[in-house]
Amino acid sequence: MDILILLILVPVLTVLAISISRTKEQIRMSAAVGMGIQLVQATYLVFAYLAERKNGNVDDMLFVRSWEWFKSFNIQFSIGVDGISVSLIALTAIVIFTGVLTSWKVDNLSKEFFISLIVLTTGVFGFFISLDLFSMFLFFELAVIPMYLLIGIWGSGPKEYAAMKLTLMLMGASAVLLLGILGLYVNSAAAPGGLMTFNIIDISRLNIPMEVQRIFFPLLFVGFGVLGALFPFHTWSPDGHSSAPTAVSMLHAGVLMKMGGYGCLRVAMYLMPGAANEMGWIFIVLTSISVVYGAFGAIVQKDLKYINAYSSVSHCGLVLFAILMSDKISANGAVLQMISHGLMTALFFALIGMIYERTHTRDIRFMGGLMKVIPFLGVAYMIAGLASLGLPGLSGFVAEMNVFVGAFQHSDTFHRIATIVVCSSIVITAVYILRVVATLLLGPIKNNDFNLIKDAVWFERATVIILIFAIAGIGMAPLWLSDFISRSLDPIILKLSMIK
Amino acid sequence: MIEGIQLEFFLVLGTLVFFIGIYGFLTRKNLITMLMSAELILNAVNINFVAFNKYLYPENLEGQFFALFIIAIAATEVAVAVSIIISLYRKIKSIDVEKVNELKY
Amino acid sequence: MEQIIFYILVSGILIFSVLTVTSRRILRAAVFLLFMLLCSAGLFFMLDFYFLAAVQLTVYAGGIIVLIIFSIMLTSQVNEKLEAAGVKKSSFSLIAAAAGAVVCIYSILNYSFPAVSNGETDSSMKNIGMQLLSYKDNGYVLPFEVISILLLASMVGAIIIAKRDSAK
Amino acid sequence: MENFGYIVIVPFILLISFILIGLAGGRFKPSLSGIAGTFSVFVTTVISYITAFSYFSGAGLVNGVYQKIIPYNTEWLRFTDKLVINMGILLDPISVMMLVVISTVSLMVHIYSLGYMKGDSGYSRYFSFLSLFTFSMIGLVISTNIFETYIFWELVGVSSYLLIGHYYQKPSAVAASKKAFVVTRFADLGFLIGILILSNITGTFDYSILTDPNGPAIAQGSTIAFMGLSVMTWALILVFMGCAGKSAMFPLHIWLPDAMEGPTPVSALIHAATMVVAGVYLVARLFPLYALSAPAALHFIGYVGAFTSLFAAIIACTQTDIKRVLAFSTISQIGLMMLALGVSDYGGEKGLGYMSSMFHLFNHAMFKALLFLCAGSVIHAVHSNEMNGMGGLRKFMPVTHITFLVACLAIAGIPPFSGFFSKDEILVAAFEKDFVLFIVSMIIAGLTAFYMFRLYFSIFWNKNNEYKDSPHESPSSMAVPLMFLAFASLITGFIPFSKLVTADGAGFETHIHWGIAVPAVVIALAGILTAMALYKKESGLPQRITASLGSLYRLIYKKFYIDEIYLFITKKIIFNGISAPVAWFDRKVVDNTMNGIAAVTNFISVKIKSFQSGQLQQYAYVMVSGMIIIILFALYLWNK
Amino acid sequence: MDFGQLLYMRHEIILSAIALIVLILEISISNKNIEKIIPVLTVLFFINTIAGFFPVETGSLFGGMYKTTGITILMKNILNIGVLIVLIQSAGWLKSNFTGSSNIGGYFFIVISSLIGMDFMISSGNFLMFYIGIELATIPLAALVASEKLKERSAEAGVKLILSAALSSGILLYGISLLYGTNGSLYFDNIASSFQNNSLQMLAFIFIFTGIAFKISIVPFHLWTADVYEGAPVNITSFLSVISKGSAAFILLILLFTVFKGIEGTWNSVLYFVSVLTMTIGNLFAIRQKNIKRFLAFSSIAQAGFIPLGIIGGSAIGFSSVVYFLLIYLFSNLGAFGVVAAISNATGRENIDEYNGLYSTNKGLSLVMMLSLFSLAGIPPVAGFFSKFFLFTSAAKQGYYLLVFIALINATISLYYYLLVVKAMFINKNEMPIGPVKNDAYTKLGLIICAIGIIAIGFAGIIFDYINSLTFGIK
Repeated sequence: MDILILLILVPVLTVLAISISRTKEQIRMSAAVGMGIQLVQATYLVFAYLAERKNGNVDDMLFVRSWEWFKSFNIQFSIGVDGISVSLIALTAIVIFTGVLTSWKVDNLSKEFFISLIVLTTGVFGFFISLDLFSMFLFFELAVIPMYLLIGIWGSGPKEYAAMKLTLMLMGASAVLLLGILGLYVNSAAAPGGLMTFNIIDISRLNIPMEVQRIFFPLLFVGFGVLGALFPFHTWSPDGHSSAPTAVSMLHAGVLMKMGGYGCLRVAMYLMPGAANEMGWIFIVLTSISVVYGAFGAIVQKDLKYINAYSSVSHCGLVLFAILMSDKISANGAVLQMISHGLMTALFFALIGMIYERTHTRDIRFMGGLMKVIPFLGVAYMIAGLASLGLPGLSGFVAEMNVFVGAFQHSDTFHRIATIVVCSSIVITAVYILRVVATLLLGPIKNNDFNLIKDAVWFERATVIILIFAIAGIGMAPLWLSDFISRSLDPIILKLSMIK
Repeated sequence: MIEGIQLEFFLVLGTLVFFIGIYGFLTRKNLITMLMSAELILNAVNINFVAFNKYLYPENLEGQFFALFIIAIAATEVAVAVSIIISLYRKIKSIDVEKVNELKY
Repeated sequence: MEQIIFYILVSGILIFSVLTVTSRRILRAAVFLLFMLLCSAGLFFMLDFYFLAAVQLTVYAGGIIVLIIFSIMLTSQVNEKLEAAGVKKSSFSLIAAAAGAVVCIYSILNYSFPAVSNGETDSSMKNIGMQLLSYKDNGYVLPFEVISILLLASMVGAIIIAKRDSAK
Repeated sequence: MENFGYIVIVPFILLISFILIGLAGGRFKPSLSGIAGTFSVFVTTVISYITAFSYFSGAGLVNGVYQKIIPYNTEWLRFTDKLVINMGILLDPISVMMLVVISTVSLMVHIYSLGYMKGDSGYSRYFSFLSLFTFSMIGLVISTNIFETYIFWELVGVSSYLLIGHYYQKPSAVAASKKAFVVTRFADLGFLIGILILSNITGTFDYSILTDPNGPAIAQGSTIAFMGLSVMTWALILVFMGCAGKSAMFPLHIWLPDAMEGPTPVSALIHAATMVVAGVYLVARLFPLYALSAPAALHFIGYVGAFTSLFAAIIACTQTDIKRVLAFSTISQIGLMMLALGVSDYGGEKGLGYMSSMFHLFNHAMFKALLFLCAGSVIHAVHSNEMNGMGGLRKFMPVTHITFLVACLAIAGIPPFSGFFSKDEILVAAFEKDFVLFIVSMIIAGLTAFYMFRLYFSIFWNKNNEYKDSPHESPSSMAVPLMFLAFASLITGFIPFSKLVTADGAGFETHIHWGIAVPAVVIALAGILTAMALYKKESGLPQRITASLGSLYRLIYKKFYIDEIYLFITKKIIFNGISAPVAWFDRKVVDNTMNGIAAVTNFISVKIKSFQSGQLQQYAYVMVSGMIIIILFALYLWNK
Repeated sequence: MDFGQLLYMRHEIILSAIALIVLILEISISNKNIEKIIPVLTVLFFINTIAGFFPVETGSLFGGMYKTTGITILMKNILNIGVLIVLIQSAGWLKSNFTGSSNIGGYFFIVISSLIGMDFMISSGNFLMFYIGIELATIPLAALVASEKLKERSAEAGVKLILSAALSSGILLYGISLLYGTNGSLYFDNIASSFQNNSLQMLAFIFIFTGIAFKISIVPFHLWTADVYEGAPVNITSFLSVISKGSAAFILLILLFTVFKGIEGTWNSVLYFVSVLTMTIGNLFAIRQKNIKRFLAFSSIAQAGFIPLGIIGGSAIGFSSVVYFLLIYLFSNLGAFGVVAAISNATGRENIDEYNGLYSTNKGLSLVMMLSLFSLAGIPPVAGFFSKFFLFTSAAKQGYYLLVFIALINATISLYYYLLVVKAMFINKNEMPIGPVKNDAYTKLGLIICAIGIIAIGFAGIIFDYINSLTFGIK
């Protein structure tokens, strides 16, 4: 059976398995096994992809399959992957697997929790393998909506407000997005009166008229951009992340926000290169603001999750920024940043969740000196922080450098200034990361109750180790991943550069 | 056909009666008088149908038949409406339309 | 002569219509409605639609008005004076109705109807009967049948509502 | 030419040592970690010495010019075909020299730490981070391209951060580590942008292309201009910004004094001998580029160095914390090295400044490490950093006393100690190039001698303090490194540096310029004598002098309030001026806009509820008038 | 006349037969045993539903008074399915709570005859048939609406329905009379061929449109909806909201695409106008509803606002999209009303607040409710997503991007209030949640059918393609 289909099928089967499970143990195990299989599959996919490339397959997309779905609208269910999607699929598999591990102790309605979580994942996997805008959009929304329940039921703090806000903003974005997709569809007939199509590959062969692009490019970019926390549509992120349960924050910041970046690259930029070149500057300004603004916003936050949420705004802003540079190096950097940020932020949220379970607060003002009592988590938090501020040897550095070097390939003043502004975020990032690390982990222990807390248990350790392993792996030997991705960027960059 | 009377005359008559009926429907405070206004409206339509039939399309009797069926249906409508109004009256002891406002907003 | 009768009927229709919707005494309103229906029946007579006029007299005047008067008897005192509608309500309604009438009449008068046909109308009872039971073009057997279902269903409906009280 | 491939062992053994100690550290006996770390550095040292010996003894020499040898180079990350980050090893005179410096000092510090850190709860962690630092520092100096340098530059920064924050439960240590990291990070931003510009105009990261005097990079350099200076100049100034951060040049020096919160051996290793000279090293590494295509930048460096040096020397005279005195002394000496680079030219004898800078770097590493280790020894003994709490220690700690004196003499430039030789070359170079800088360096020489001996006399002479538990000499594991380094300070001056380490690789002859050396020594002696007069015996004189200086003294003592200015910028401007408003703006404006949309919808929803009044006639009215409106609307459209 | 041709109208004939059987059973069975007719009639109706799907030729009868095409048969089948579900869902209510068990037969008779009216309406070839059909579909229903025992709200709802309906049918008739005057015939075919572009015909169209829009509850003709829905018994409400509305939408489609094709420009702009109004007003009112039935009423108004998206521009694929939308709307809304009915009939609670914590006691009901609401909101993977998507696509294909955008905004707003109900059921805590509701087999069956429909119809691309094959050439 087709590997890509299995990627969707396995989560669905997992959901079924969970729904017929009776005990908590069975539920957890089904989820873990299902997502474990998913991880294995993702790994297999990476190697299958490499093998296929090695055999000299130079198609843009591999493992392409297509089924007739709604013939009247010429909608097919088309799937296929390239280096970008494969790497993001691998990321998703890692994050969801660790997410399930982190959720080991979810007791309240655990069946529903895992079902929602895995439905969400199905959406993400489906999104990344879709080659058809219709199914892509379907999976996009499928990934967003379980979030409502996940935050609303299992969240903390003002969870209902946050859940509603997040859902509405993202669904509002998807409304804008849908309009963009429809605009593409309507203008996708190869010849006047010909069949319209949702197929990305088919559309990419066309030259959509500029006046059409001018209308729909911003729609598509904003539509996806909201999920990528584009300023000023990012406010769902702090509230949503801070209220969400751990695994959901991990998935959401780790994977869902990447869908925004992926969509911007694969749909907005790829299919509408003309407008991307012409109107890119608006979004470059916005994303530059995102990057710096998010970082500044993070400095004064007091809640660990808020800090991380703002940090995500900043980092995901960098992804969009890099994509807008329409340069191969920075696009490569964008994808690397997606993966890097995905892993890192998943690690962050996992750790925050674990710390929260122990201290019952996320307010850094009440914490301090935790390194002494929970050295494992402390060190892991520090590593995550260092990855976040772009320490060489960890994944963040590789991504950021690609972005900066790529962005600097533009020799005009506007791009340069934007790049320098964005670069400056590395300092601000250092400030807030060190601030958190210092207040949270270092210094004297502020609360005597903290002396009693215990360090990580096995599933927590497993989560942390898997993620750190991935982060360090990418950071130490980035070349293979970078090569893995960069070949797939060629068609996109080619299309963008032809316009210039 | 009546000598010297033009079609438009009938139509204006029909329209006037129609809107008088509507005016009544909008202003009468009693449910039954509202129903009577509705009958006015139907009758206005009948006048229209008959006039058209007679003046323009006398070959067929479409207008006349339509009017016939309208009368029949008006009867059923009144029957059902009256029964409902009476049952309402038994509950709230009033048929003032302004008091029929339990359901709102 | 015809014209004079016609004008009398027309003014009867209009006057009684207005009285129907303005009379403060509900029973009088019903009677005015009856007169209005009679006038329009007269109109139908003048246009040679005898059958229709007859039906108008029997069903409307005979059936519906009686029904209405009964229900009036059941629900209110005969001498009870109705409250007049509020000024605001009636003036707004008047504006709406007048605006509608103006628009419609304007459109009607601006429309050039096809030349008046001199074809003969065969509105004899026989013809009406034939058409009512015909299933060909301009045959009305199907509506005739369907309306029977409607009558039946309305009856059942009315019974359901009425029956409830007996169940109580 | 010899194949130096075996050097690959060096970074690997250090990295492995870091990871092993780091992961397994908690599980074994702490001393095992120390021994493992020391062993790996010992291996490093041995290999470094072998390398240095074989390199300078001819393996690196072709036609009288020391070559750049790249024994190992592998692709790590590829941007484009040309812009590639390689991980590799570059051997040339300065990197080999640095190998020796780093491994020597590191080994000494390791040995010293075995004793100094005994009983510390973070013993393994400490050695693990030391390995990490040594790994990064060695990686930094043997980088083959500027991006590799940048990578290790960051790693060095982070290991410094970790080590400064070793006593992480002490808030001041945490704050100091944070400060060090952020300040250098800020400087690195300049470095990074510099790299970006540099790579953009030259199309490469590779040192062998960048610094090839006849290569394309230098030729292209000065073509495009921006705000009066060539882009290359801007790029190099930005790169220097990074150097200034690491090497604590004014105004980015503020982190270094605070960094003394770390364990003293760490200060010796990182904040005296190795990391802080990375800036000097990087300028030297890019020297052909500076000298040939952006002399303006080089000038700038010279003046920054001179100013910093003077500035720090003045402050050093007033500080009372012995480690802070040493820290400012370090800043001052590094400024001197920068000055030397700034007055240098490329090629042959004109490269005297370059050579003297490297020479001084080398010597300074030895005697400054020695000073710090001695200070550590003293602090170990009296459990205080404050000068006031010391005095008369010469009787209790003879070894420390003697070695400290050697180091002081070396730094003061008294022959035949090593400092004399390198400082003399610097003065000569400055004299030949720029008289102002020469005068400044003379003043610095005097001040240096003064504050060092102020320190010396305050610690070992002066009053005889009553100590609670009488101070005693440090254990041998601490004493041995002191003696070794003292020995080094004695002899390294005689190394014929001009033959070995020069800007273009070709050696030249130098000899002592007595015309400059004599006045310099006299000035130094004057400084020493002043210090002796003031501080040898306990007297009220220093207080009286400081009192008479009044606010000027306070100004200097408070380090010219630079810290306060920074604090103002960070606390008031960044935190309260930018971040807090941003956070406020985000919550109140952006977020409320989004919430406002929802609120408006709700508001309308409440407002229009009266439409659904429950009144049947109103419904009918809406229906009829709605219909009429639609009719009018359609008529309007139809008429159009 | 070939009596074989009567098969064209097999839907109506079978239904009439069933209606007759109802009457006979009603008379012949004693009051005690009257409940037993429920399964019999349900099975009969099920057979009718199946029979509707057998392919039979299409054509016209009675001199054009009656005509069927593939698409009208499909519409009738859709209505059949809907009524079948309504009947199944109402079984429990009939047994327990109706105006006395003796009215079970009356209930069946009225529902079925109302359906007959709709079928005739959809199949009409003449405005007379259309008018009779629409009245047959409305008047008896008013009686059912008013039939709730001891509830004055029920009678009030009945009064509001019948009087508004009287007004609207008056308006409709006036329009028909004008159309007769200007086009000289009442047969659809003749009218369609004799359109000129003049204001009186346009006027006639708007009058007729008003009459139909009233039934679909399009703003500004919607105000009766909420009151009637709230006041009526739940099962009748679901019939009104789905079957009545659906049938009216079907006939609107047919009229616009056949009779009024000649004045497409006019109805495009009118539809644009009312579509925006309907979606927006419906949503704004729905946001702050407390009663679940009233809430669903406004939601169904907002849903009706989406219908014009497919009609506008007059494309065949838009036609298919509307039919598809209504099919899915049928399942979704019946699912939602089914749950409301189950709870209301068992506990009498109808406030959204009282649904707090429902999931903790009634998992199945909450899940079906959630599915239905998500389907109404257009959330994948349930069917509502597909139908909305296709409506939007059809409108976008005609170039109505702004309309699509407004519709999308409204869809987002609608998501908000649907989520409020989901929130009540799943998230809100409640000390005293509605206790576990014991559902009989009928209710369960009804809900399961809806759930399956909601989940499956969307993915089955073949259904849409089938509809589209029927509408092919409608333009």
